[in-house]
Amino acid sequence: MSPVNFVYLAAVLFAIGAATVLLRRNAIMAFMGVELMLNAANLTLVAFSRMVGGIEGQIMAFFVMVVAAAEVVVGLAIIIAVSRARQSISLDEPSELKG
Amino acid sequence: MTYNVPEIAWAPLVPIIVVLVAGAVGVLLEAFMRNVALRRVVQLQLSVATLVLALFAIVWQWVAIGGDGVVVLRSMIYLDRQALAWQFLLVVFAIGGVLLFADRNREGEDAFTPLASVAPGSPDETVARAKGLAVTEAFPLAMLATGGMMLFASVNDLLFLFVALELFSLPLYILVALSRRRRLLSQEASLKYFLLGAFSSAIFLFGAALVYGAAETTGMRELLGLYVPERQTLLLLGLFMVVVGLLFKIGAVPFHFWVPDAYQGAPSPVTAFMAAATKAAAVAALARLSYLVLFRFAWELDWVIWTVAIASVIFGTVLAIVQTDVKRMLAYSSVAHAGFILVGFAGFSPLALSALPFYLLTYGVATLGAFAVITQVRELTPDGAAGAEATRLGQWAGLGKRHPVLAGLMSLFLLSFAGIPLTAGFVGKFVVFRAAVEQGAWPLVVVAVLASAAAAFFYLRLVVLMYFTDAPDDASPRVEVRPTGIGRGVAIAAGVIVLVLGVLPAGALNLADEAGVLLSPPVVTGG
Amino acid sequence: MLSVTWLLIAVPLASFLVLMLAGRRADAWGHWLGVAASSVVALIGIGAFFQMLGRDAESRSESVRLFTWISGGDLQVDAGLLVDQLSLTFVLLVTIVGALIHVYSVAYMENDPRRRMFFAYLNLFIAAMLLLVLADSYLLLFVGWEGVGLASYLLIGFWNHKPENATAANKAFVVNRTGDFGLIVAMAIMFTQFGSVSFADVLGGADGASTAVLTAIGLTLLLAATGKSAQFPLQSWLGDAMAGPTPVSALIHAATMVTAGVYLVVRSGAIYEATDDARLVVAIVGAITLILGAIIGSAKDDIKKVLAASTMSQIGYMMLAAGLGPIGYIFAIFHLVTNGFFKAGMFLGAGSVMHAMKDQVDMRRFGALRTAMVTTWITFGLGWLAILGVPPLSGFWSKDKIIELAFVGEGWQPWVFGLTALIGAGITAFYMSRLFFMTFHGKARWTDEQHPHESPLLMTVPMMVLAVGSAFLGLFLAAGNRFQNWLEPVTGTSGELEPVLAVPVLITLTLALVAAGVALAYWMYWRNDVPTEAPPPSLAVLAARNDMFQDSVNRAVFQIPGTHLTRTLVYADAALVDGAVNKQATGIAAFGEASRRFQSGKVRSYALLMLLGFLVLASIIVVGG
Amino acid sequence: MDILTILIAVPAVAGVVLLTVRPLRAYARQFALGVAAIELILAVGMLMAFDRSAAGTIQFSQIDSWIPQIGASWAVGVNGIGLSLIMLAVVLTPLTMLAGWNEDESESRRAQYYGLMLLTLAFTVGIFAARDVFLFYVLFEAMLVPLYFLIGSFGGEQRRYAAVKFLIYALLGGLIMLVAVIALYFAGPGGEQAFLTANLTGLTYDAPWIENLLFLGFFIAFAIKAPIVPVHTWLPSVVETARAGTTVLLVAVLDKVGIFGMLTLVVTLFPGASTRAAPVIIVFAVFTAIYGALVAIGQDNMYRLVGFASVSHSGVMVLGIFAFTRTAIEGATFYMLSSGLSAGALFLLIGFLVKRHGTASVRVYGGLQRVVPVFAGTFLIVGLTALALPGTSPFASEIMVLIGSYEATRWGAIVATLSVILAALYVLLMYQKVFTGPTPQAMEPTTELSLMERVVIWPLIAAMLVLGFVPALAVDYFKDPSAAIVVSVEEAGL
Repeated sequence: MSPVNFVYLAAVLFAIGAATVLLRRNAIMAFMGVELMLNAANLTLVAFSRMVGGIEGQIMAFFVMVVAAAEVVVGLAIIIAVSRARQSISLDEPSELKG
Repeated sequence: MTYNVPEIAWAPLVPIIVVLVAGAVGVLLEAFMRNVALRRVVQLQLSVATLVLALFAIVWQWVAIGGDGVVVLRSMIYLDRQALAWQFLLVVFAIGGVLLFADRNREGEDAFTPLASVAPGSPDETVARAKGLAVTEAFPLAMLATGGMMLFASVNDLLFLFVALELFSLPLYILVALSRRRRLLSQEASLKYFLLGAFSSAIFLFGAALVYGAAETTGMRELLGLYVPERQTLLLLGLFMVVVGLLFKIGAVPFHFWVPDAYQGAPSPVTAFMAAATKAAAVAALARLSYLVLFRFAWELDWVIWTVAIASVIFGTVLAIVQTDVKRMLAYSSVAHAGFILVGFAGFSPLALSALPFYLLTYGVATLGAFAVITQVRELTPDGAAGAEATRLGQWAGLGKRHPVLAGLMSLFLLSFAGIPLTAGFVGKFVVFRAAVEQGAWPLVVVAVLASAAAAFFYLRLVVLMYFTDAPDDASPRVEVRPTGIGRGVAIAAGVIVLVLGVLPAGALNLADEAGVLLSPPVVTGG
Repeated sequence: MLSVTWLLIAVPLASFLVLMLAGRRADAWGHWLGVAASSVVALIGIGAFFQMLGRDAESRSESVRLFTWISGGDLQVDAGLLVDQLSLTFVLLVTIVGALIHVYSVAYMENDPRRRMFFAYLNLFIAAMLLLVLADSYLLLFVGWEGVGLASYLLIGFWNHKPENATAANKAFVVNRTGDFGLIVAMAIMFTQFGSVSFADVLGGADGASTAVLTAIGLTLLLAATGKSAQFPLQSWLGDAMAGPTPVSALIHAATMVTAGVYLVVRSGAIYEATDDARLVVAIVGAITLILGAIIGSAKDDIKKVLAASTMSQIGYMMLAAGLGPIGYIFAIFHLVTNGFFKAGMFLGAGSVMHAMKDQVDMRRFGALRTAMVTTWITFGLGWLAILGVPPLSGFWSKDKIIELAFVGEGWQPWVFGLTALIGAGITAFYMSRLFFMTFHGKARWTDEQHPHESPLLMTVPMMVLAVGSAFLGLFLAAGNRFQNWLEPVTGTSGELEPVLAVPVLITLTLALVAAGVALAYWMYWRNDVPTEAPPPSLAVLAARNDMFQDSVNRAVFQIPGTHLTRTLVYADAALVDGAVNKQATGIAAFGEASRRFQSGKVRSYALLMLLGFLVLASIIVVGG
Repeated sequence: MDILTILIAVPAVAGVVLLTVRPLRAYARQFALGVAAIELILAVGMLMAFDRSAAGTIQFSQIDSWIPQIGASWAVGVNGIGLSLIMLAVVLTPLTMLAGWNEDESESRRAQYYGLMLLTLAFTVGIFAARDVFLFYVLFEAMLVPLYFLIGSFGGEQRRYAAVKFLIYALLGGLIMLVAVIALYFAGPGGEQAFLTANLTGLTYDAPWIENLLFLGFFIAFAIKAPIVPVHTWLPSVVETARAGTTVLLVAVLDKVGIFGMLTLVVTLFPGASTRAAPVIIVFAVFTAIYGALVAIGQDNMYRLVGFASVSHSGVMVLGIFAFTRTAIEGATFYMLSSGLSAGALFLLIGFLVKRHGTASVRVYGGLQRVVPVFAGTFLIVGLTALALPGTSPFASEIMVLIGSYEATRWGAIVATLSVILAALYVLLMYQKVFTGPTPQAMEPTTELSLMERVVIWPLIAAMLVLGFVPALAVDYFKDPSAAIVVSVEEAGL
């Protein structure tokens, strides 16, 4: 199987991730969509790395994983703080800042 | 496969390392120092000392590396005076920001919640307040963010850029959530900022991955030499997505939606730091990317820059006009400023490389000063203590009569934002517009100046309120200026800088000219 | 004396300044200072006259350069005086009549608390009028020209606590300004054409200029002249100007200032010489005005307004004459001088009557004043006979000569102008006799509490002097063609002129018409009782009473559209020009409010909009790239 | 330091000191007047030292490096025109200070007012002296700040609206000019003295449209400032509400910056484009002359009336400049001075009236001549100068413009001359309504012109009369500069 197919898969995953962010009201789910986008990028990196024959892409994928992990920590912390304060994790509800 | 352990020239990295190490030490301090009051003092002193040290280090490197710059880490990090100039700016903004973080009012309250983990308005919060807790994590977070930004302004590799992006973004997300008052808003702002930030950095990353696929490298200097012409579309798409990620951080339309909400919700010292520094870091990265890579695709990308620039100045301006909250108004003004900044990129004039740092310096200093003023204008609680910041525009009425110095400084910053001559903002606008006009982008400049004439309206509205309107007698809650030592110091210092840069900018422009060079890309060919 | 001509202007000007600046302190002696100043200039004028008489006719003209006035770019104008026979004629008229009226005014204005100011203004007028006639360039003439306008404005509005007087003053100034517009344009054309506005350069260069240019200059100068001399179509202000104190009417609005237009035309003779069209228009304007003034004069009941209409009409004669060429110039000026005397005399007489009748001006309330005011009756009567042109009084020598000249020429012109002048003479006889009879003869129509009495000597002596002038000046000047010989070096000569009708025939016709006019007036206003209230007028009389509806016309053509125009503009300026700006501001604000909706506060919509923006920009790349 | 730098620095420093040093507040008036007097003495000294036979060349020139990176220099110097306008500014400033002497207000506000006045003076002198386009621009725009505060802080009800409107208008023009300034840099020789006026004169452009656009950029800014229709509406709004002293400086001196800019920057730098644009501009100028006068006639508020009158006068001046004949240009320059004196005196007098009765609406007044004859007389004389009565300096200047421009534009000159008639209407109607007719009860207690007020007004009248009879006193300073302008335009036209 040609690695280029993985790129297409990654693109699809990226789109699904983006759609999740746009469509899901649940903050956790939207956040997962972002993670999916990051991982789609990761997959792309790896796939291209394979196509090119270098290893930089694969190394970078590790970096991205680490960063994504850190992001999860921060993100969940914020979501938890919000849910504590509001007893809700709907993304639409906190909308006092507007206009 | 063999691995060459990369040779690293450590010396040029000293400023960044110092700051990041201080951040790490700060985190350790959080873990091990139990005495809140002492911890706060130590954190503050550590941060400021480190930043000042970094400042010296930058100057030392500025002298040391000369006009050409040095390779620090293979294709990842090259250091040149352009990078050092941006680092310098960032450290200056960080010093201002950190000082504002430390600012406390008469009741000993700073801008941060005593304990971020408790729910707003809960009994726990009262307890935490009573115990005199404080979120001293703000300092190490700020150091980490600063370090990340300095890196962001210096690296030459798109993926590394992503890492730096996250490094400075994540602390900011947290800082935004830490407001002492109006915590719900603060958390809401943080959540939005985080989600959109993560969203955009995913786009950025995906773009970087596509570039990797198209050029087999993510090093900016190598890109043009290595990319395969057949894959130009892929490369262009990837670069575009990277640019979008950067435009998000700059806060340009249509990627600006986080700006007003985050600016308004965040504690004002954080807003000040964030507004000044984030924009500078992002512009630094965009400048680097532009002059190493994008200029080759000027034909395609000019359209984007023009569109985004025009949209930013127009939407930023008209939206600022209808705002009723000072912080939100300044947020939209920062969107408009993003547009002015992008005007400098039109046509990729070499002049922009020196114009942009100068512009960001003027903008950042004025922003710090303006928010320093905002932190001092307070609603009074019924017992006469300083309460929340009075950010509704109407609450500023008559301030000029009661506090001429403060109001005068605020007016100065607003005039600088508006680009009135003899303030720093004018010189900044001048050099940026000059860069655009040099490349024949004068119609864009005309649009920008027309918008800035309209923008003057809302800056002046605040001046009108402060000077030409009498305060209503029965305002409830009462609004009073509660000058704080540090806040006033920062505002005055910013005011002096704004004036000096406005009247006698020759020295600073000289430095900016020297910074207007990028380490020229080595021509790398073949696979 | 010629070398100190500048004193003619300086002395009254200095007196004016002293009277203005001294304030109330000068109330006690101010009027005598005014009289002294005007007398001194009269003496200087007479001295200069005799000095000039002592020279040859050719070397009588003299220029006195005082200082460089305006030197801007190519425009070089010196403050310089031109003393020649023409200007000296005016100097004499102005200073002598002026001095007499000053004396008269001492008594006439005795009870006015602002008498000092009155004399200050009179002196200002004398200074300006003398500058007007002595100037050696159009621009300097213009200074005097506007100066007399200012003095006239001040004096008409002397009692401006009455709104109508203030309005009359404004009207006079503005209508005059309309004429001045012509003078400025004329100077602009001259400057472009000749590079100068001095008489010497312009009149000397007139030969070399194209007819079109000269016609343009001639017509614009005529516009200026019509304004100042109350000629058609700018005649409307003169009637209202009678709101000023009577000596003012005598001095400014009868004898001197209003004749400045004639002076201008005569002075610019070289230009009119070269352009038949402009000259014809001058004659037409004169003809129209002389009839118009005469008709209006026949219907008015206000004694001063009749005299004002008569002034208009007489100046119409002068204009008509001036439109006939060099010989006409001479008799225009001749008539101007005689008219200056008899008209001033009659005005002073009217003032004397008003003085006696407690400022009553309605002739229907007079009658049979002959016995009460004998001196006034005699002096007025001499003036009346003079203006009628009864030989050998002054008017006969000047006016009848103009009628004669009007019949000179070819084609339709002599018939139209001649008959107009002839008929005008008849109507003049009618309305002047009407005035005279209604005032001094017939039944007394005044009430008992009015005790008509003769005026004091200070008033009657000037009237007597003027009456003597009215009676004999014409004969004196006409004898041996004295006046003609005096002026010819300035105006030039034209050959022997033959009217289309024989001169004796014309004289007979004129006298017959005059007699008819007098007879008619006698029948209507002496023999028959004059009703104290004006009878319901026929349409013609109504028209005449209303100054031939000149104000209505002005109102309909200028004032009402003008008011509407300014109102519309004021409104448009606020609503449209300024409104557009404010609209823009509201538009921007509305746009801002609309844009606000995108910032909905919902983070998912932010993400969506970002993505949409992303796609739009991407498509821009695709399309643009 | 050179004299011009001192002339700029003295009021600037004094203004800042007055605004910031608290103890000085009690003596704000005396201090400010003293500074203005020193300034006047210095300026008179400069006038004495000025070599009139070389009025066309720049004298007292000083060129120092300022911001070499962008080609800006601290370059000051004056020719006859600049010198005259500086004199106008330094003469009017102390008089306006005196005029507001007895204003009833708190010490701090008073200090603010006089401090801002001094700052404005500094900027004004700087603008008239600037020989560097960048410096000119900077001062031109920065001056808006003190003016903005002067208008917005002191005056009537609508002052906030007026101040913002003023600023937005001025900024709009100024910012468009900024684009042209920047573009001019690239059209010029570049380098560290790129913006010196001398280095930017006589440039050749790649294409006419470039020069045309640059011209337009500068012209719009000056047209707004001058102002000419249709960008004039800020002026009536401002004069209606601002304090008389502010108005005097604004209309009598600062508006002249617009005309001055057209004369010494627009026409000098872009003679080719100026020639091309002249027919259109003349249409605007003439329209302005008539329009301003017509609208003035319909005004009830005296400040607005005089404001529109000065709009009308601006039209005449612009006509004079763009007629490109020596006579007209000298006339327009002279008119700047004359109309400055005349409008200034008129505004001051109206200010005195308003101080007595609290309104500038003519409807309220009437019959004042009987009560206060000296006031009435003074008002009338000043009014007559405004309608350009011969013998006064406005006449001499106006006639030079009208006569001088006929050659270039026959119909333009003729139509503009109509404004002479209209001027009589608006001035005399105002006088009639305020001073003649029966005296209403409320007007009876009006006080006569005070000694202080006479000291302020009468010198202005005297100056106008002297200049009216001996215009050469002023015009000699304009001859050579005007001739140079005409020559440059003619050369460009060839």
